[in-house]
Amino acid sequence: MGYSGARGGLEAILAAEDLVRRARDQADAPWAPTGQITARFRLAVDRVMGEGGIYHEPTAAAALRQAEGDPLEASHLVRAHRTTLPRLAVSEPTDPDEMIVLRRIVPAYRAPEGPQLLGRTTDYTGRLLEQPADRPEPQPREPRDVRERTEGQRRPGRFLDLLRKLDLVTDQRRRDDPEPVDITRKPPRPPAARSAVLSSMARAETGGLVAMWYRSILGPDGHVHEVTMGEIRHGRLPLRVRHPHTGNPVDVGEFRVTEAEAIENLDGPDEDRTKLDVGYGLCFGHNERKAIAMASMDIANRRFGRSGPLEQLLLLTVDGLDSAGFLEHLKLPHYVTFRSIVERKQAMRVVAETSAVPAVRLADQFAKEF
Amino acid sequence: MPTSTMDLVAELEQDTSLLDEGAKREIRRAILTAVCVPGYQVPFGSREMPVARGWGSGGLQVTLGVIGPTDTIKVIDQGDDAGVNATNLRRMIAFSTGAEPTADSREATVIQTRHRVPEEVLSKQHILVFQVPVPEPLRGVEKSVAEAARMHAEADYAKIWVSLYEDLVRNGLITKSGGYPLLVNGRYVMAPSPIPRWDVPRLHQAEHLNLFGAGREKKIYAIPPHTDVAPLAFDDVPFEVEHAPGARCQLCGSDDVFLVDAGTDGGYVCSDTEWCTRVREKDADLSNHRDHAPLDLLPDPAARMAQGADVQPWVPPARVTGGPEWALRVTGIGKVHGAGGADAVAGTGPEYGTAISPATRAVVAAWDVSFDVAPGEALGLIGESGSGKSTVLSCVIGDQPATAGQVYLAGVDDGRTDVLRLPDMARRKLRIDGMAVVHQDPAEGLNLGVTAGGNIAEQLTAAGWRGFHAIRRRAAELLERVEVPLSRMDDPVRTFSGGMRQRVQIAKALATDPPVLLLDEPTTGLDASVAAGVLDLLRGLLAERDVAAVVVSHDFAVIEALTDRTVVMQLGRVVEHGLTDQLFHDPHHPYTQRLVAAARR
Amino acid sequence: MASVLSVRELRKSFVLHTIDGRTVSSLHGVDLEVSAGEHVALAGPSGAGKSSLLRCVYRTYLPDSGQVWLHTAAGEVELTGLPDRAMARLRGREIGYVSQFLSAPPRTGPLEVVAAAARRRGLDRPEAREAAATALRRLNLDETLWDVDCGVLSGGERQRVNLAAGTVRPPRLLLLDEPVSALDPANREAALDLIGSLTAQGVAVLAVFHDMDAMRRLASRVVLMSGGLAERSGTPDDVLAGVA
Amino acid sequence: MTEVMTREQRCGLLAEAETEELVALADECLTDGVPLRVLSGPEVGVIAAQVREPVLAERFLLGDVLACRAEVELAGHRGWSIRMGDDRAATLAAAVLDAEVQGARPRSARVEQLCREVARRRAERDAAEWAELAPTIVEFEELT
Repeated sequence: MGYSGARGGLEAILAAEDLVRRARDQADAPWAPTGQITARFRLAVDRVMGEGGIYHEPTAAAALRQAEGDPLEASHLVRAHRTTLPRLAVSEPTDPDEMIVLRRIVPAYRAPEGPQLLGRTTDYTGRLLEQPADRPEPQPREPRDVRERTEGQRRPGRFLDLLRKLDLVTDQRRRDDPEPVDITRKPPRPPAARSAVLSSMARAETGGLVAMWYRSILGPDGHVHEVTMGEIRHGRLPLRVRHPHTGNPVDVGEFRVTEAEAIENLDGPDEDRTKLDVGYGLCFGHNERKAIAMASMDIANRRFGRSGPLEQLLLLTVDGLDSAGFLEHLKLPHYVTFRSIVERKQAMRVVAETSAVPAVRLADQFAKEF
Repeated sequence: MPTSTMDLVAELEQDTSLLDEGAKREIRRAILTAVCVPGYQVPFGSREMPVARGWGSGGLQVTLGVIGPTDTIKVIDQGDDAGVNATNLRRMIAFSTGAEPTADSREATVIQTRHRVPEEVLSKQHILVFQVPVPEPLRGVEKSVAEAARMHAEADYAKIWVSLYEDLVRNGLITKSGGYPLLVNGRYVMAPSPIPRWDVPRLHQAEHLNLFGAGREKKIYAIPPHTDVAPLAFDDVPFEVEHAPGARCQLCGSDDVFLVDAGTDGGYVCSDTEWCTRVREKDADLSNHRDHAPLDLLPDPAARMAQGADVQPWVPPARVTGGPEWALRVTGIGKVHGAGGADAVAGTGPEYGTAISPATRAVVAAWDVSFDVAPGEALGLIGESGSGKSTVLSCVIGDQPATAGQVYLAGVDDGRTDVLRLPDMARRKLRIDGMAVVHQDPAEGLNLGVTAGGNIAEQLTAAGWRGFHAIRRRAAELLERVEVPLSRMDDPVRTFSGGMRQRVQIAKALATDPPVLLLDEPTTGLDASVAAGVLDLLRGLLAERDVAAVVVSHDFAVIEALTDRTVVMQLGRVVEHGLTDQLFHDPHHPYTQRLVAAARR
Repeated sequence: MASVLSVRELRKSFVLHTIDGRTVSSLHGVDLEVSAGEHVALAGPSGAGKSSLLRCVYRTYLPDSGQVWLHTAAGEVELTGLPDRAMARLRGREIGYVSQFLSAPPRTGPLEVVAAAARRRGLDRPEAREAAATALRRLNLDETLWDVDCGVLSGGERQRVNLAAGTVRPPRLLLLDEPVSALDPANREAALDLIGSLTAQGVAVLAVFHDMDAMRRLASRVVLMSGGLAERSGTPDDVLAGVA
Repeated sequence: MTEVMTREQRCGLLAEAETEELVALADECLTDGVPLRVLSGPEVGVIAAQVREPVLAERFLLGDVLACRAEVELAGHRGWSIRMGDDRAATLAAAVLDAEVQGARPRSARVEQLCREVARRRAERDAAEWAELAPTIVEFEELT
């Protein structure tokens, strides 16, 4: 039996882990059950579902709790969990027109087809900090006469379809129906199909995608217009799979998504400048910021992705696990590489001390021969 | 027979491991590909692991892909079994796979490592799995992922050679530290994760299998046993490993191991803690270890630049003769931007006064343009901007695909093969020593951040030159010839004036003595006096080496100064051709007469 | 003596598209013969077509019709229909053209200009420099000027460089267009001597001179041109008697 | 709701039923000692949510939805179920109920009744939801 070293590290790791568990789980406060988190921290849960790339509220809530509220760490827990799971099926292609809307606004049009439905939002409420000591008393509600929901209210007509009717938008609908790229199985590298870019954005870190959008508008290397939003929706889509015995579609349930349409004013030399184009954003849960950034970047990618660095940026730099993981690896020991760097610095000094300026010396060596 | 759903569910446990079986199969397939193509980065569907990307998620996936319950696993970080990352990974791997953990390399079958190759000489029982943060060796010289992929595919590694050249020029030695770029099996350049240079020789013709996993970047690659691994280095400047004169391990006294700082007082200890302990316990094969230590590669400042004096000037090989009379022949080149292709051409051209197709609205930038050029001859292509001359040139170069036409080079298959039909890679190679280009904007033909000598080195290394001193000698000769002072040879081109940049671009184009030279507005944008000097230089150079040149310009003075024959283009068509002085003194076509009148004004 | 140049029915006119498409006629069917070792001078008033004829032979002008035959060692070549590349090559080797003005590229020295001409006529680099030096010396060009930019030379100096380039390793056919117009008397003598010696070497010379003395002294034969036609041909004395 | 329920409709409604009611009814189905074979699962995994976006009509994968699937054989009849989430008991129970109906076994009607109950609850929930949402509509003056 030979060497069996390895001391030191393990005890420290276990102690650090224990410190987290005790401080978090045994804190002097009531336990936060999963239901508590999904009800009170809905948007954080939705964000973790989107960035983690897996739709299940209780899983995301548990991850948030374990991650002490760090959404990126929670997404990591969710993704690592997903790695252990088999893929049961790929759903039938969902048509977003089937969405039952919970919120739907059309900024570009005063009175579109269907309602301007604000839904659950504090967009139009003053951001005044409330600090209630306890659960606020429920406000009494006026009973209102609500008529039955019409089909137009459940599934209002899409603003894009109105633009199409007005012949204001270039029709680029594809007939060849390419298979979508699965970025979780095949790493997307530029040049990539648009489906890979859309998937990449759908599970991007929200802040990273928003920063990329903002940079594209204000950054020195950006060339994207501040687009007009055609429509923003939050609602439920059916999840549909083929029944293995009958081959017919089965509705398994519904998942909530946020959808955005961005309207771009075409002005490029090779573009039809009499028309508009539309970018598309869709992500899990209620996350309007991400859907809007995604819609804008979809149109930017289609216009400028290949001619500049944008496609590579969207495919390779917006994933939170990638960027944060790389950042965090800097915390690991690096004394071997550091030693290697220092050795070269010392060698350079020796060169500098033993010869004047090396570059000139080299050039001069040949200069004499001419 | 169970009668309760709950009992049944309790009975039917679902398998939980870190990686589902489908993912493992995928990883094994990627590993097999990697072993078959040593050094090639195989993309794989990297899964998220319970460790951060960058904390060994790639290495972990590879390990989980190859390991089984009968294996023995050792994990080290910086050479140390007790490192925090190593500890974390080891317990996770052992827990989820049932493999036996060990710290003894001799017992291990799989060793996952971060930044080191163990000092123990590994054998065929070992699989060494590296955690790789950045798998792309070209990232430092090429940020575009698509372009880097192309460079690998075409073995186009000139840029990384230039970075070594620049390093030597600027610092007098190669300063690249860990993660030194390696040429594997003579084909792919590979990043060996940031292992120290000390470990590099131990990958060459090794007995063990090396697997590299980059989780965040979703790549797996390999160095199989008995594979050639060579650090990129010029033939005449030796590769060096780390060394501190007189350094020994404070604990075991070894001086033939990779040492790291022991503390803040200046001493050293082994980075490989297992080896250090075993040396102290007299449980190590010291002589076998010493045989494998890279002591022949310790830095020797005297040897670095020693071979410079013996370099002989390069004599270009004699031009092949006996083929066709011309060196370059262009037939029927056409370029249509937009719909319709050849069908868009009708109704365009000088007689219709438009280049826009009435049928499809496509722009017919050039159509039916033919010419040839013989060695020692210069042909002018003149016309106003928009006449299509630059389009024709860029089609000939291959910067844009031609809609119609063929291009033949006497140097390629004796002029029998249409080079436009060659694969992209072969066409790009032609630019190195078959058909060089001088662009109007020196920034297009040069890397402005690189020195004048480095720019020439790019062309030469692309053509296969590997002698640092031979490259420097050739670069100096060329710069001398184009009248760039040698004192500027090691300055970045960005610090040069426009005329000087153009001279460097010309020197670069001529570096490999190409038989054909294409010049696109070579003096446009330069002051008149500077332009005159460049023209003068070009004329001399063309005559000297019997180059076949095509000169595109809107300026009759340039065409007159450089060419014997000229083709006049208007609205995408050739309207007239002739001897250059004849076109200037006796132009026939109304368009040529207008050009001449304008030039005389 | 063997004919070197035969011009047959040569016609040339210019269509001026930039000036409302007007046509200007220059040559109306010229016939001319120059033999090896013969110096033919073209005489006549300005506008008679003398320079046009030289340029048509050299293909700086492209004739409308007619033929220009050059009799070379390899056989007869018709110049008006010769492909551009072949014409360009023939010019360097077989035909010299010395105009009134030096069109030397900037920043090139006299020695280089003349040596380049010699190289085009088949000499290798050292031989060409040697021949160029001899030619410049013969025309009394100060050696200190040999490497300066031709752009800074005086008119007379340039004309000598030009003449040296045209006569170094003399071509089969030499076309001279006012080659000594800017020279002072002493240098003019040397230049005329040089030109005179060419015929002795068997060069066929077709020349336009401004002054009658030069013509009388050098020409074996004078062709009088008028209105784009070769009107008369004869000895200098015969032809020039009527003109002057 | 009196029209005939298809198997797909039944599967969809069972996927939405509560765990307790599914397990209770499935346990009832098993009381007669009928042979039950679990063919697969109940297995927690994911369903990739595929969307056809409306601009270019291109499909892309939005992400994964956590789901559970099971397949059983009850008295020679196969039952299958899939539902969102990770509730393995509910999934297995739903597969048993599916097989019960496929085999036209004694509790088929009870299963259909459960499905109709789920459908009723869904309609109720929908109405309640609309009662909450409808007041958030921005009402513009009618243009006449």
